Amino acid sequence: MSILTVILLLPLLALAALAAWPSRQRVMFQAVTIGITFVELVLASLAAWQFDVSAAQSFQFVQKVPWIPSLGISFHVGVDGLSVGLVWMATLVSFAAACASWEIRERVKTFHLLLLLMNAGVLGAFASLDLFFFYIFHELALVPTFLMIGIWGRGGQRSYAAFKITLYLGLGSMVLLLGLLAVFFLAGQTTFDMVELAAQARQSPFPVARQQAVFPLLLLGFGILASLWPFHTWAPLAYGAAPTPTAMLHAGALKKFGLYGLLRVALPLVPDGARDWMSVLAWLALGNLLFCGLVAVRQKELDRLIGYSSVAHMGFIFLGIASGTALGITGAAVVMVAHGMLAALSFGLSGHLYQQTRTLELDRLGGLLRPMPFLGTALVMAMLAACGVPGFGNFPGELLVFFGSWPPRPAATAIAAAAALVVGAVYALRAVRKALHGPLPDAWQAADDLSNPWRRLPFVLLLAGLIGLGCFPGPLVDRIQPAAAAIARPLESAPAPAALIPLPAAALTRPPEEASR
Amino acid sequence: MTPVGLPHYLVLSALLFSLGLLGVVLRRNLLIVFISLELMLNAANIALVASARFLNRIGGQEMVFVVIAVAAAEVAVGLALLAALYRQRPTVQSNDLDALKF
Amino acid sequence: MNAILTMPEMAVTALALGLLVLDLWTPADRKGDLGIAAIGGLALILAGSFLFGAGAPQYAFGGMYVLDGMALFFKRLMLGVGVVALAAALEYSKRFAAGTAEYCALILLAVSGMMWAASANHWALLFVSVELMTVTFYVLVSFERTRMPSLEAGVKYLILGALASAFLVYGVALVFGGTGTLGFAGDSGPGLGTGSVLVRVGLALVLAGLGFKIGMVPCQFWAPDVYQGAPAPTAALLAAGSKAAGFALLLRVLLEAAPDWALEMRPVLMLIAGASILYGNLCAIPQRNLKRLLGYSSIAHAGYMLLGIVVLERAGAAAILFYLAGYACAVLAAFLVAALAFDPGEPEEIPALAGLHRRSPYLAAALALSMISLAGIPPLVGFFGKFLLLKGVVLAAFDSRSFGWLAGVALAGIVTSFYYYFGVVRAIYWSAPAAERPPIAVSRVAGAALGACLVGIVAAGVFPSPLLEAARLAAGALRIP
Amino acid sequence: MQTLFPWLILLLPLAAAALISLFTRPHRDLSARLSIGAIVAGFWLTLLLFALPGAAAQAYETRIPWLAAGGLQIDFGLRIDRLSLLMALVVTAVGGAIHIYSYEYMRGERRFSTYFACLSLFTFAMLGVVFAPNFVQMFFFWELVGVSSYLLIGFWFERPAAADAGLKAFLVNRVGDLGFLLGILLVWSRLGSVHFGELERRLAENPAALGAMATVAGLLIFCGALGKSAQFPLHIWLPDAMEGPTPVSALIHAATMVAAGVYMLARVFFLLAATPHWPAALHFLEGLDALEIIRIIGLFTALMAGLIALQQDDIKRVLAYSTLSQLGYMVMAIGLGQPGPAMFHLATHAGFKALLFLGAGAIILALHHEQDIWRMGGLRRAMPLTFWTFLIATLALCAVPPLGGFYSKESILAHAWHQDKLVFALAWCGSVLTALYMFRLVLVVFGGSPRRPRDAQPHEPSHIATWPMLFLAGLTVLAGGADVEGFLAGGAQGTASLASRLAGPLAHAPFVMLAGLAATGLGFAMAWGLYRGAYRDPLPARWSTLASALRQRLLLDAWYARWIGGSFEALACLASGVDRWIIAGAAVRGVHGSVELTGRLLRLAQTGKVSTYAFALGCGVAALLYWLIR
Repeated sequence: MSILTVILLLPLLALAALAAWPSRQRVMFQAVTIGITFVELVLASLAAWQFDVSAAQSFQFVQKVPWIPSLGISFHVGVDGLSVGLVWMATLVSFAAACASWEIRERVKTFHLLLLLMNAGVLGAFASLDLFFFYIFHELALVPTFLMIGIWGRGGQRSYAAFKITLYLGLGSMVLLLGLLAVFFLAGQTTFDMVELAAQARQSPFPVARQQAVFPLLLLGFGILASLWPFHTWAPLAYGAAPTPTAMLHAGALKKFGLYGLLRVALPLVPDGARDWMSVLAWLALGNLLFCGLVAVRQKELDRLIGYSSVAHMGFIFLGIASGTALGITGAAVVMVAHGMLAALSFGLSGHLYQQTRTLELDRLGGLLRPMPFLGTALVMAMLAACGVPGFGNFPGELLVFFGSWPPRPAATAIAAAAALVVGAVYALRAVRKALHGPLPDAWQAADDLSNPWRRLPFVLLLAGLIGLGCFPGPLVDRIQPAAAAIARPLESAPAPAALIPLPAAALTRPPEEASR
Repeated sequence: MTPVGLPHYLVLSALLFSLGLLGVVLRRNLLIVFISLELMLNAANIALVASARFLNRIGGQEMVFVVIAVAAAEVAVGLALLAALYRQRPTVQSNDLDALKF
Repeated sequence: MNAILTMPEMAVTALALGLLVLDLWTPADRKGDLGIAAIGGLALILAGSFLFGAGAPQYAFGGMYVLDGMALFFKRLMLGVGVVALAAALEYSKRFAAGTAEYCALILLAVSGMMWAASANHWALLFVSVELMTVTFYVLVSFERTRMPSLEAGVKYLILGALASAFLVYGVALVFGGTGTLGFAGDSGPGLGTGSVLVRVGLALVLAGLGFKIGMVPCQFWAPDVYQGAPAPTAALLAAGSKAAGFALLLRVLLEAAPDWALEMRPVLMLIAGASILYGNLCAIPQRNLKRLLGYSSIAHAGYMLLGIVVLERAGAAAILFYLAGYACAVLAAFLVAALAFDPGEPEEIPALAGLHRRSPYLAAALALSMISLAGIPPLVGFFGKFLLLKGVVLAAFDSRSFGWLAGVALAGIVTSFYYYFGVVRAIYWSAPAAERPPIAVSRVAGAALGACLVGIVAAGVFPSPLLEAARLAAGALRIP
Repeated sequence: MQTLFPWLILLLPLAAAALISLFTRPHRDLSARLSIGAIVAGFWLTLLLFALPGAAAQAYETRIPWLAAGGLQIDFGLRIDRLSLLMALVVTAVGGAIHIYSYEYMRGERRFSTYFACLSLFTFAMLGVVFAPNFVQMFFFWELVGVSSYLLIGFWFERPAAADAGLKAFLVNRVGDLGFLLGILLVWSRLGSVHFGELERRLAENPAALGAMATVAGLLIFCGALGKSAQFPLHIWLPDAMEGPTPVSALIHAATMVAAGVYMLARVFFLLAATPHWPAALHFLEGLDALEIIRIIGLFTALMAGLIALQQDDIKRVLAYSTLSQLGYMVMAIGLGQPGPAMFHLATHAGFKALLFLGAGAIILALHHEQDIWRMGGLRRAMPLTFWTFLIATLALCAVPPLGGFYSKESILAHAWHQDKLVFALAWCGSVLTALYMFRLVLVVFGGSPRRPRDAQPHEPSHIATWPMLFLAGLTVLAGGADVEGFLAGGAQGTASLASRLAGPLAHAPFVMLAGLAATGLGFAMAWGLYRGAYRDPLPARWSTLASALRQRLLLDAWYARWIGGSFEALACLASGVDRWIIAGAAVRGVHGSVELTGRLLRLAQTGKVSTYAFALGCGVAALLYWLIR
């Protein structure tokens, strides 16, 4: 049995076992959830460690079980360089979210059942190599999200938020379903297996006209799921209203599904359809980066601000994807991993802050760095990471995105850089200024820091992940880069500038795609 | 004078059917509506019998018996239902029954 | 004579009659046992139905009656639906002054009508089986004689049902006039000659008559009113059984008997499908009554299933069969909860569900699961059904732009439906209850029936393969010329 | 050893920062010792590197792969050559002194350990900039320097002014960094590398490789220096940065970080000096080359800051504007095509400006955080050591021989004289201003009689703080003897005798030297006339318009806040309005609302009346029939 299957089965088995457990023993549920997610984290780290970098383009830890043979659907899991990082990130975020669930005090059992379900969905979406399961696993999280926001959410708008996210994501996934079905037909109705589909698309590309009809569906579907501008308004609203673990898991891991899907499904299978849309996507990415960045500047509540900032960050990933270069796509994948940890960290911290102050209105907060040194420092670091400061995981990713997308689109890249460097700094540091700096209002004199080391643990882990990735992006990039190059190859209509100029020998000795084939 | 053929019967049955339909749509008295429905069934019977006669197929006539039997059952149940309704609420106007709407 | 083939129907009918006879000797406080006996009997028949293999079609009564894979699939489905409906009836009939046995017997008769319909290969059998269902339903709908909504629903079902029957029978007469035969197959092999105007008009009237059963536009008006007014078990049977029977007949008529005509009518059928989806989903948005909401949603689901018909292929038929099974599980569960969660005489308002999760976590989870399955969210069975249906439409959309529009309408409808289905879930889980209400005790029979539905919802969603294979096998039996 | 030492120099401060913030935070002394130890060790190691035979002669690199993807290869490495060694020496020497000084200055601080962690982080980042062998690594540390500066300016985060100043500094720097990043991208896309050595080689092989974007690329990269070295128009953050603790101002905002821009320009000088060429869209600028623009900006900054410094009353702000002005000189030197004198001035300036700040810090501490010079006065007797060191530094700043500042500044002026007489004339005016505002400061602060409450008895800081001041004073005095230009030019050391070097300016450009001395003398005379024994500033009374303009920093800050800040806010407002009312409102809620409304209207068809239903059914069937037999 593949290690990935074990990772996927764990939460589901735990779910079944816990469902039968009497709901009075509250501590039990959190303990089991934390334990399960921790084991997942360990296993995923093991997988990431054992991952054979020299064959990063092919799928590893593969397991294939026929599921619906008549439709060519099988339970097929495996990771390549692109997804191994995402799976690891998802387990880390899940663990952190499980740790953060101590704030839930009512209906504990239901909450943890839903959390485990969501966790299984997130991991399954990244580990699946079958379109059908890929889709199903993502959808597993839809209902838990709705219920969690509705039952344990905060603020007067939680009901509206729960409905908005559910309907919006429902719309996105239905559009996506049509697109996936269309891909299934393009490939001759024989299989939903992504590996086979990709091989088929490589050997005999689908008719261009058909590709052009299908790609918009995929783009719209995945785009809505990943809060592509202008389909983003669900995200800040829902994350602001969601309980902390949900926001962490959803914003951190689940939202990457749409982007991962673009990379895993849309670009490799319908590259000719994609090429025409890349410039549109690049400008929409600017909608995320610049527009949502500017909106974030005007937010009056910390969680909304983080929500918009998280939407803005999606812009990097879209920009990287739209670049169509191996560099840009690698960068996009690195940002996905980094932003997963960052979003979980930011929402986790703001959630704890809310527990202490019962408000996240920036005008009412202030000076909280003094009573809450740990939380404050962590939040400062999160905000610095959000504005792309080196040393945090976002920096190498954003850098690669810029390097990748500059040659095909200098103008868009320049605007994106402006949005990232300046607008990003404005909203991130303004949040720090208003919430943590300045005089401390009397009301929060006694605000309680994260005094318990166990409660600090998830944040410490996330920060360590961010800093580790920021300082040593090499291992992740080495894993992603061959897969990214394979995705980019059919897309590159014009030769990259590096090809025009003799490269240093070091760069030439490792042609990524041929070597690993 | 042309001999009476199948089309004539069919037109007759269509007319009867339409009259029945009009009765169902336009009349408000539930009993009249019910009678109109019976009229429609009988229009079908005419068409069946005539077709059977002209096509020399016995099936149509068999079918008529079935229809008559079913109509009888329908009337039995229907009238009982109307009676039960009248016991609860002394009206036979169909438009009085509009508590379930929208 | 192959009358042995009709054993299941006969057995169900006999069970119904036996029940009525036994009722005469049963003391008032033991009436419940009769219901349990009926459930047991029906379950036995269901088990017995597996003795029949789905081999080549077998005919009885001179070809009037056919037993093929599809008929068998529908019969098993209807028997299953009957079992759950009986369980619901047993629970629900506690609020009747008298008549448990009659109610159960009528349900059994309706089930037998549906089973006959599944095997109909002749207009006469079609008509009789439809009428057996319809007339029984007149009584079943208005069974709560002292409750005005039940009576009103009964009268509406009576008038409109009779009207639809009139259309049906007149259509049959015209088809007979055009072809000279009452069998579905013409004289020369399968399929009717559909050249003459008489046949085409007649088939249109038949379509209207059957459309009433499935609740499609423009014959859909009765559904919300009747679902709302009828006793919950009746409504369950209407939604799960009567609709299935309607689709069984529709598949037979459109795909087996008159495929040319169906091809000609394809644009209209597409229009009807789209209109049903939109009508049902849009009107359901503002609903406050759970049963009425399910009535509207049943219109929408009829529209979804018509998507399987308009592609005019076996795959579409298989999708419908799968969908019907999944829909039956979900909607039966929903009506079971509706039968259990409300006090006698209380209108089934959705806001009154507030606090259900505390009164009975089991019922809450069941209703939520059924709503989510109806909404079509994975991994529940409702999703896989929609997946299959959409698969057909998307394939067709590659060749015809209008199917693209249809897919878009279906998509819009599905997303719209999230709104009201999740509204029910909200009411269950986090609306504030107006007053604290006592916990609900769920009897063992009802609990087991509900559990069976839930297992169906989840298992057929996660492991759709067996059911899908059965549906494909059944659809494979369709004799599409 | 040649590779180990630089790694140690770079990583020791990082290790100190990590250890402090993770483990030793509760132990104040230990934390401070770790931090101080790291930088002092770095200082000695740097000296050893100088002393190692051949270490300074030959440039070499050590690197490990950091990131490689799709034709982009970025290494993490160290480039050790004369330029980086000189800069590392400046950073560790001045930095070490200031670390030690901080131990005294910050003694009462609650977040003492955190302070030292930040300081070590800064040292690490700064050394990273110094040793960076490629653009990306430089950008990496460039940003990190900005972050540590942000953290240290806002160290007293509870004071709104300090928190705001940190924010402002970071943001303004970010604007410059944007240009820097775009410049890097542009250069990479044209030359296919980010490595300095590789770039230089490729540009030497094919001087036209940058094509039409040559000048633009140079100017974009200069933008980075514009921000970090606080040149006009991005200078506005530096005076506000004085809200930070005084040692921080000394280290970061006077000696090292602000000099990073100049260092970076010297490092990538080969790019700036590329053949001027403009893209077609900017054709009207043809003929103007990048260095010319850099020269103009440097000169303008030098003059403008000198003027503004005349009317500042806060002791640290005077010094801040003075820093701006001197940075302007350095940038101007780069613009004159002379990175050597620029680096020389950078080195000497680091020493004496840090010394000035430490002196100011001592005064501020002695006067219980009083920073207004008009409330000081007469400190010469109370704090003699501070006075003398301050005076030495002032003289060095005013280019009085034989102090270090004299040689570096004369060198710049001499080059200006040789290239462009107008530039020289204006730079000379700047020298006058320098002497004027510095002697104004000295006279007002140390001269006259005390103007403070009787009970306050200012006294010298303890030894821990005075030793660094004396060390820096010694450096200032001796710096003139160092042949920095010759060292950078790669000439063998010690070719010219010390004496000939000391007399160099007189020999090479006697007129410039004399003119420079005259400027200093003129400035001193004016200050003497105006401020000797003055109790308040006489200028506002005489030239009120000018004085008030200078006091309001030539209205630039207000103008920026109003127009740039205002238009940014307006843009953000517009975006959030569109987001709220059009996307989330009209579009999303509109769809939702219209669907719901349609549903509400549609269900009105369900009248509840049987006749309606029958009618609709009949109509439907009729329509069906019509379609069928039409």
